[in-house]
Amino acid sequence: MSLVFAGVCSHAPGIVGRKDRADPVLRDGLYAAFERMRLAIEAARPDALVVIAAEHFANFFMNNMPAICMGMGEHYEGPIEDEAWLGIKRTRVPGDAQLSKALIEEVMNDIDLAYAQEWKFDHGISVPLHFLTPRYDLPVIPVNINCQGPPLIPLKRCYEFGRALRRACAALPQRIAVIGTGGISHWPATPDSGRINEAWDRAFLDKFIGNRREELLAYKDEQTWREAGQGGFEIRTFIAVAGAAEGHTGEVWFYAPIPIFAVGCTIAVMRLRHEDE
Amino acid sequence: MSLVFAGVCSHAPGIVGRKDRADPVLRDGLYAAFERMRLAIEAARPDALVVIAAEHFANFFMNNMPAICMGMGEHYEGPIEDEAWLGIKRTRVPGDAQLSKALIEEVMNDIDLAYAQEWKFDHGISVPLHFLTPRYDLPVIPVNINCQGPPLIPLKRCYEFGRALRRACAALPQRIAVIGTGGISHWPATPDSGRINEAWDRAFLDKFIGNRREELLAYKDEQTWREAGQGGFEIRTFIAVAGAAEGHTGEVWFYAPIPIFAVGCTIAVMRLRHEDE
Amino acid sequence: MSLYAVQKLIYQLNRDPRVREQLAQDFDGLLAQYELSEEERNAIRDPDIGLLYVMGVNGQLLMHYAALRGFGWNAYIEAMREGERKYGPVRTGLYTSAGSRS
Amino acid sequence: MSLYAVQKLIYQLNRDPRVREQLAQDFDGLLAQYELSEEERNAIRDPDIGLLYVMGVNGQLLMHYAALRGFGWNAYIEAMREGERKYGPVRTGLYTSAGSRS
Ligand SMILES: [Fe+3]
Ligand SMILES: [Fe+3]
Repeated sequence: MSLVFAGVCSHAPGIVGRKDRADPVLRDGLYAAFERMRLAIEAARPDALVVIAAEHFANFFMNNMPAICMGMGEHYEGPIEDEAWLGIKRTRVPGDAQLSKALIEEVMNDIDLAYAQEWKFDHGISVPLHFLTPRYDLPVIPVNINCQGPPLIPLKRCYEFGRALRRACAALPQRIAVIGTGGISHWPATPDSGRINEAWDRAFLDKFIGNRREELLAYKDEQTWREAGQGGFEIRTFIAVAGAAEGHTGEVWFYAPIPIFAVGCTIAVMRLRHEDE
Repeated sequence: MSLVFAGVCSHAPGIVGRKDRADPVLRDGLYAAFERMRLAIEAARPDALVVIAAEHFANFFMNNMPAICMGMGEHYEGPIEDEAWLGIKRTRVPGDAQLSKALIEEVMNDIDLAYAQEWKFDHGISVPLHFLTPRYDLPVIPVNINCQGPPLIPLKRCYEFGRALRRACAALPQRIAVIGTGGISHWPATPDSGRINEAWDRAFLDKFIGNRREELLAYKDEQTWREAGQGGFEIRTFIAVAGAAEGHTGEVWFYAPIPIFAVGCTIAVMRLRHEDE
Repeated sequence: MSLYAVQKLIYQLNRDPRVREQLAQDFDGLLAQYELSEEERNAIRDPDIGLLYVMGVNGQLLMHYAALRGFGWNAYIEAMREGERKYGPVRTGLYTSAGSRS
Repeated sequence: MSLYAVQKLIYQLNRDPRVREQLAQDFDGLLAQYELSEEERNAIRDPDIGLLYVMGVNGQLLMHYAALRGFGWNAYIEAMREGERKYGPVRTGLYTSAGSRS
């Protein structure tokens, strides 16, 4: 198996951009968890990092909205946001076009991917990379799951995408790390911005680290919208990671609602190397 | 079953644009077959016509290349080509956004569709419509299968798309007609433009009208490229129609190589209403 | 009816400097390129951020347009609240389902 | 290496009148916006349709660029043949597999 790491993390722009306005104890706890994740990825010695994110109209619009798109560029740019506002400098991030192509060809046996030979990262990818590959020295392969413009891909297909990605990794010689970024409950860019449903988040995370497929796929968008906001649609990225880590469980390394970051900040990692089910 | 018609036809720009330069006997035979198809569609009383085409960089490029995309517009425009060159006047074509949305939501249970709320038709759609809905009074729902920029979707997924489309039609009250447009063997826009492999075409059409799934899915792009040109990749649209008509066979209403049209001109229709297998 | 066109214009303003330039130099000419109703055209021109929100414009698009037109974060949030008071609940798009507010 | 950039520029020229205008008014400025090698830049500027074909530019893109630069259909076909004679077989893209010609 050449999938060597699987985890999830938050990507809210406030995490870096508004870091001085957060409770320092919570913030430092989150940052420490990001650092622990960085070291865990490093220890897994990946050749590339697949980032399954949910972007916010950076590259994709309803004139051609892919359910799932994978990057096939030699390099990428980001973040698109104002550098001072996001707290992250714009940079070029290395890709691996050959590896992307090999992954896309494998995954296409089961999942009808769009592909993109260029890609501008927004905070959905740039915030995680800021913590996890701060020197931008690990090739990144971006993936987007449409969580913004309905019709949205059903959750079961997100899980299937994860499984297909795992099979593709197994078929290739490279060592590949994957992270999902997004959610969990939040109401970004709406009058309810800052609201967080901690109970909902903890219940979801419990199902996620237990990798309880049926329970994960039982969520319905209508209910998610009511209880977890439209930002809750981003659970699709977590569910894809659960699919990639099928048969494995994980643990939550950090969870805390941080209102100024407008999301329940999350770091969770699947234990891939120890068959524990 | 609310899929009420399934057929395939050629879409080469020369069919209208260079009509005066073709052998009149062959041309008139082709035109008569298009007219027969138009009447057959009309007799099926569809509420909408789904056109599964393979476009040529009109809307989609490798910056976001969907494997399969379905239109969700209230209307569309086309053709994008020079009106005099193509022999077709630019016009607005009615869509049905609500029906599109319903189809997309159903199909997404199995196929990871991109969707597009606007779409400019090129000859891949405009040439068939010129013959089949000449008054542009039937709502059209365009579908594109990427046959231009590898990695291309595997043939088996095209067949699965057709099956999913059929299931979606069955789940909806509307009566829906579907046509695939493209190929078969041809070498458009290359030094071999005008070449046609009639034996290859006839063998393929035999498998198509027999709806012999295994034989259809056994084609390999590498071999197709050698024997049928890169234009042969457009068999994906025919295979999707075969999937939509699974369990049914059909007949070829017209086939003739017409070199000035640069393709083996084809009209073939599946017999949906008579279970014949 | 033409929420798509409203969002497309805002998306392009967010992503394409050439379209932003056109807004600065020939706003009416820019608006004329999109199939907009009178109400939509006015809401974009004013701008009436609250009305755009009620029309169903996705916040991930709208917040950038609000910033472009000089709305700070708090003013943006307040404009959406004001929009709901003035025009009623969101009409279509992602935010139409009934939801309780904290 | 940057076939993608070559094709992107040609795609945009085919589809976007504003990019065509820039070609007419400031060709070098337009070329500078794309990550092109010297060979690619020259092939586009000349234009060397045969070399663009050998580089792997998809014919569904290239034929429109050839027309834009004044090549009639026969001249376009002949330019591709001449390109193969001068530069050898197509290097990458859709047309690289060995195939017999009629
Ligand atoms: Fe997000
Ligand atoms: Fe074609």
